[in-house]
Amino acid sequence: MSTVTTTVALEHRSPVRTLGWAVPALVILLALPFVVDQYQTILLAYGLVMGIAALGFNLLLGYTGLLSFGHSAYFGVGAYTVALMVKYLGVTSMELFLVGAIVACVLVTAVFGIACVRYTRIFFGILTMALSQVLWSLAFKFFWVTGGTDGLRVPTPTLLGLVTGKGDKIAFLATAYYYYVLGVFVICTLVMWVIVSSPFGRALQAIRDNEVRAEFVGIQIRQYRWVAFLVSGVFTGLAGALWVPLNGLTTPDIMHWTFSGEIVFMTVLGGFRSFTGPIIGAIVFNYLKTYAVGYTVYWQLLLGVVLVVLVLSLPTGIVGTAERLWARWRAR
Amino acid sequence: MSASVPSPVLLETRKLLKQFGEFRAVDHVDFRVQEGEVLALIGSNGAGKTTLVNLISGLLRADAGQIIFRGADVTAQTVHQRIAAGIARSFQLVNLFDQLSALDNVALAIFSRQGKTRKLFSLADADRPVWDEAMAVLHLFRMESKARLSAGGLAQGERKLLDVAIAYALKPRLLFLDEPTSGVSTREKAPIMDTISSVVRSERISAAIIEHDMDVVFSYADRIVAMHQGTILADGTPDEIRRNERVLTTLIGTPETRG
Amino acid sequence: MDIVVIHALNALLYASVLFLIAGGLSLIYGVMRIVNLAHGNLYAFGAYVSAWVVGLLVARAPEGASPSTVLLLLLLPAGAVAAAAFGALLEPTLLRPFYKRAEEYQLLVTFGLLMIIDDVIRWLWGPYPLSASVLFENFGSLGIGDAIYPTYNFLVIAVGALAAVFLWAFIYKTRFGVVLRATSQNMRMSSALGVNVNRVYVQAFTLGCLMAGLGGAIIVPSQSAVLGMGVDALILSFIVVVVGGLGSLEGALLGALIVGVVREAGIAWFPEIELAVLYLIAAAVLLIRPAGLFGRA
Amino acid sequence: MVSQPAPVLEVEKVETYRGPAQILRSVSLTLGTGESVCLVGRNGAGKTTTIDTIMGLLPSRSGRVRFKGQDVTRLPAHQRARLGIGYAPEDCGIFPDLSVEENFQITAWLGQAAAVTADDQVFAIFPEMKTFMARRGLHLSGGQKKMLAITRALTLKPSVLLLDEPFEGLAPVVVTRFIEAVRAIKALGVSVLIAESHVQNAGRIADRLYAIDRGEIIFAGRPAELLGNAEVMKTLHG
Amino acid sequence: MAEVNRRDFLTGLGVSVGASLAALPGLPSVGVAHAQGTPKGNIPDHPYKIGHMTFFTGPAAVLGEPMFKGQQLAAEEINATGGLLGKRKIELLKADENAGTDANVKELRRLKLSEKIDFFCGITSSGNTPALGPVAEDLKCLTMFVDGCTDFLFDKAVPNPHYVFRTTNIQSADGITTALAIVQTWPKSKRIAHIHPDYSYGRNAFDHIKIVMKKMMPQAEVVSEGWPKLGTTDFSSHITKAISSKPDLVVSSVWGGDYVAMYKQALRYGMFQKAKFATTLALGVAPHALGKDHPEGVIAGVHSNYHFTYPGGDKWPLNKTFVEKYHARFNEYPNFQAEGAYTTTYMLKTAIEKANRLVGGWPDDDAIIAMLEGMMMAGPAGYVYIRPDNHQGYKDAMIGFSKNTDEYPFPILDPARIITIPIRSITAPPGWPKGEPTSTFTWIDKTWPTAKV
Repeated sequence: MSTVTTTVALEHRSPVRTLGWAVPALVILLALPFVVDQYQTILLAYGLVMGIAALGFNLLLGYTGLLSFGHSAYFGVGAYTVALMVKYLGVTSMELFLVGAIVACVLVTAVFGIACVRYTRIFFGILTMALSQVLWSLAFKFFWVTGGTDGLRVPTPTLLGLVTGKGDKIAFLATAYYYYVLGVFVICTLVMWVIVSSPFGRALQAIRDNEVRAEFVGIQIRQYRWVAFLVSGVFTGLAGALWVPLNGLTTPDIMHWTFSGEIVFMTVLGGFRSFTGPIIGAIVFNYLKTYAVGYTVYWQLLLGVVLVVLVLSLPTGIVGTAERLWARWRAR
Repeated sequence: MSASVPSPVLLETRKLLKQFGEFRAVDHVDFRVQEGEVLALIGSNGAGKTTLVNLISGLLRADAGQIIFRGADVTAQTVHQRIAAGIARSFQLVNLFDQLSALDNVALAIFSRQGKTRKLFSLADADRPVWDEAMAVLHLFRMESKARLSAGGLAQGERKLLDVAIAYALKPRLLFLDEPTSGVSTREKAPIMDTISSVVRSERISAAIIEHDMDVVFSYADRIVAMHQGTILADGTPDEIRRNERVLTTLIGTPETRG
Repeated sequence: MDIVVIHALNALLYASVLFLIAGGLSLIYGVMRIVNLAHGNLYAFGAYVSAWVVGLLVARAPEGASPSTVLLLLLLPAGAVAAAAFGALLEPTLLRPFYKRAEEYQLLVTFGLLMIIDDVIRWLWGPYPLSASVLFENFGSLGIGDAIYPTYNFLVIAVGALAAVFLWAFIYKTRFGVVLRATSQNMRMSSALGVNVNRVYVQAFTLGCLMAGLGGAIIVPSQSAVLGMGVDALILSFIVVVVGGLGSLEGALLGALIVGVVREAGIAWFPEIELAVLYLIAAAVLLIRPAGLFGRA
Repeated sequence: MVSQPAPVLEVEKVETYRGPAQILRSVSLTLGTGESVCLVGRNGAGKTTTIDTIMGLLPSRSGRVRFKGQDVTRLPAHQRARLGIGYAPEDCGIFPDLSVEENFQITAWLGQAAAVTADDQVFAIFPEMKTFMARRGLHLSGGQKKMLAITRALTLKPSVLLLDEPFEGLAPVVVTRFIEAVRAIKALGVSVLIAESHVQNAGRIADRLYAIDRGEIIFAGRPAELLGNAEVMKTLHG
Repeated sequence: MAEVNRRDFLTGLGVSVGASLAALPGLPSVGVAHAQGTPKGNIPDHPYKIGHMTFFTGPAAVLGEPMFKGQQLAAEEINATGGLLGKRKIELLKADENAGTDANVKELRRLKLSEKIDFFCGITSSGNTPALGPVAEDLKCLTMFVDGCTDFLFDKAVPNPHYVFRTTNIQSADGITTALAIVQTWPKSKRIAHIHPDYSYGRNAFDHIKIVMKKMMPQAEVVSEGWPKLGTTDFSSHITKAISSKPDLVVSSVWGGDYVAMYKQALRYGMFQKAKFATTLALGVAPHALGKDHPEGVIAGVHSNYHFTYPGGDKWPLNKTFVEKYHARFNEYPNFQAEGAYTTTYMLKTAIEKANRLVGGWPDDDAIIAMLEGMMMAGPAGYVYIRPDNHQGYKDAMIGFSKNTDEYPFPILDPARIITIPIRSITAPPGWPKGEPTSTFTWIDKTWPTAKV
């Protein structure tokens, strides 16, 4: 007798059911600044920003099956675009920042993408890493443009041409900017959800599962990978642009490959086999790292142990594990 | 039988050549498929059957010769273009999207056929006609009960059928099936072939089946092409092939050796 | 002219150490197809252990007297041995469960290891740099024309060259080398011929770590062991193996020489883009020959 | 049934999967001491999977494999090799960067066999091998690879030799040469299990035959019996 | 610009060799010996929380650890007498600066908003103060940076500080002091090779050395530049490059573990035989880290701030007792960071006491800030003055020459040849317009005369 386990594919969820958890989640996110203190709100804003980055990253890892070890580059391109727009153009409008970051990321990812999508697996990872290190070293060395290791400062931007952060910056970050980030986050999540749920998204998953077969249902693999690379980079770049005002400045640290490692870390922490995994992972990782740094000088050790234990025992990440437990609980 | 009335030629190869080093896997082969026929490609291991299909479907590039499909030279075309022209195939070792559901596997082919996989901003799930069609395809292949299961978890026979269903969903004019029953148990063999055969015949799709199993070959094919060492050894109806001495000696074994 | 010689020697010095690190990385990849992101930290570990052992001996020495150079030299490889032992412990416990899993998990687990080892080193030896400079000092300098050059650096270059020769002989001329190459070329067939693949993996990994540790041990007298040296070394050895070809020892040697020369030239003549040039070389090689100059795709 | 010598290898109701797909369905077979047995079947029937399962390269989900009475079902491949199961795969498994000599010596250097010398009896099987000892595995022709694979497996001094498609891709004249070689190996006292897709070839060398199709053994008996069995022959068609 | 005689100009600046401090009467000074009167009003007794962020890990921990220890020593002393205003014990919260600038920003926010610290202190990297200064202002967090001395902080990042102060000398003073010492010692040098770490500190030192050279040694030219990355331990290439340019003088601002590796390699490459050598920070970081093989007689900078042997104990007891206490507590000699953090803590204490005397009760931050602005205080290193306009601490810059003595197992500054420069002579005065790369740079460029060759 066949002992093959038949598993139900998890890809289809009716929009209604998705809304079933998305709406309460959004309500909580909207209400939170009224409940928790400013610091927690700002921290959550960081988490949401990284959520966007991880969401973009996961379009490649989770949906296209490409492990990039160079996404710090696109995060950095977004962040530095904003900083350079401030430095050279005197722009303060957040919307212009976002547009600028998107344009810059499209240009960079389009070029990098042409090179990278020719490869898969480890070579893809190394190539993305090498290219990101090129950008890192430029940011590091061309200090008269980029400020070198000091980085570039970015003042509080003007949101929607209305709200400025003059005066109490903390209050600005914890309210107006938080909601702005939340707004962009919701839009990004929706857009990404549409993309992965689109026929294009399905095509990416097909490429991930079986490159040859995908070609034989008429999908031009490299072109699709390139588009995915572009979208992925732009999302991460957008996150970089949102992150700069929150942080106040950008330094080459965010271009370094170890930051790419953190993006991979958070995505796997949440679970790269599900749509929400990277978001959850980014938020949790943000808390994890912040509190680890705050409470012990051995924060790297702590994070490393978490990562190794995670990969050893919970390869499906937080969301995957939760889903499994939930399914088991329901089955009883 | 359709053999009496010559149908128009759908696909033709002219002096098609593929070499691997010194070895000529396909050696100047002239091969034809006519509209609406079900054809079987037979031959021993290494005879060049799969290589021929790989050349026509675009997985491999020909070293010389031409491939003419519906009057157009497709020799230099990409896989994508050939599929658009109407050439589809399945694989001997099943090739599925294991993490997607059976329904998704088929729907993907439909989306691709309709050019919708280029759309980033539309919900695949909301496209009812595609899902209805995908369900209909699964129904044709008697797999609608498996629609929601992930392809990776299906039984071997079901995977074989799904592989063909994906190719079928591309609405090809010409369908290559590379050993559709290999790897499945004897019991499942006939139902699978019945299903496939009824689908292609009812849709009047030309099909070329690579097959080892003589039962399958003789009961389902209109015409049989036998290959040997990269060339075509014989071409004819099942009855002709059954009586062909060369085929018998090289492929099935002569009465002498049986003794 | 003398200066050109010195520059060339500097490039060789750098290449020697890089070859030791990258050669180990490449060897490990070649045999078990794992890219070990923690490899640089094993180099750092070797450096720390050697510096620590030398430091202990110097501290124990009677007032005013310095322990003999020979004794110190004999102790120096302690770092290599320690790194090898560490590797022998790591492979079966943490890496073996991942051979059959997707590459992303392998990379992540070694990335986690990278973070862990970094902090373990700090926990063991504190934040201050550790030095074994007494050896470097004892060797003095040699005159080359008008210039002088640290004698100890010749030793480093010699060790690098010897390691290359030894490794070549080991891989191509010994029984174990044949078994190792066989396993890396066809793991299944090797096991069907009686090769205990698990054991070969431990041995290869240990050897790779030994090389990294030796790199650290040999360099620590002339430089010092500092926190963060592992990550820097890793990224440079990445460039080396990418240029030379992942999994190829000849490639690691050539790659190390290229990186050594380019870095030296970069510092001397185009300091602005010295770093970027190295990464650009790696990216360019990947674009033209994804498997590297010596690699097989 | 024919009388059989004492079995050196017994495969009992083995079920093996590759990924999610079941390949072997309750396969049982035996190999007697000094016997040559062929496993015939077409491509994808399960021959290679059977050989791999016996060698320990693929785990079976159920059933057992016994070698000289010892249950080896859970032993890893290298231990089975050391116990005396030799193996030459279909693709020959030649180490491309190793010289022919090194390809040989690997077993000796693992301490399972004495170093192979030129006058060793394993060379008597394919004396022509001496002419290309220094060549790298990469540069061998198909036939040379086959010779090397078989001779290399013999350096283990195995009691059982597993040959997967040893005649594949060989010219008919060479096939005859190889069939003689297998007879010579048998004469050394080695039991041989051969996976073969051509019934004619199998008939020329097998003491007994198993026919496999779709992962099931559909026939067991003498070559003559198989050739007379139209039903099975039709399934095998070659 | 008018040409002047080099020697006259140096004298005019107040550059002096071997001078020592004299105590000014009536100024507050560090140490518990200066007992305050009974505090006025009601003083709460919950701890006063100080967040101390510095490098506990990474190569810069050689600077960071002593900084924390300096504050720890002061806090222990103050707590032993009951705490601030006799009531509030100081509680120190450690934070690692090495987590990266971005994590530091987050951490400062956490400390203030979540841990509710009263006071933020520390910071070593000049890359971090411009990042954290504005954040501290945003958070309305009373902050005294010990180091992170970049001019950029108060030139640009926080041009109008309210909550943020800094106590050790401004970065430009480092390069200028070293350059003036060179002018004083080797005025005829022509070919100058530079080796600086590739980040803002190194570039700042390079800029200011160059501008002083341009004015005082116009014959000098830069013949080689080396920019090793921070954390580099292999200087072979940079040393070779410097030597190959055949310099009279090599100038470097490489520091810490990097410097130890560099000088040891430079010894073996014979760099010190071929050229004179001047550094900005050689003896400042960890005095005990250098060996007696360190060349003698080179210009050895101490970040223009402090070396534990100066001012000498016979002339300046404050330093003597500080060094003794520090050594007794930590079994090492203090560096300028330790002294800086120690003095900073006492400045805070003094400001709190003065504010208490004025307003009674526990003073709010604004009252403390008012007391800090313009404060002049005697510390182990001499007098420190907080300029009210830019909240920057100023003390007379110092530098010297390395010398081996029998007293210590490592080189110290030659006590007979300490060079001191009044700080007001080498910084842009209040009201000087902000300039590029620093205000002091443009001030020198525009106002200093050029020396006659």
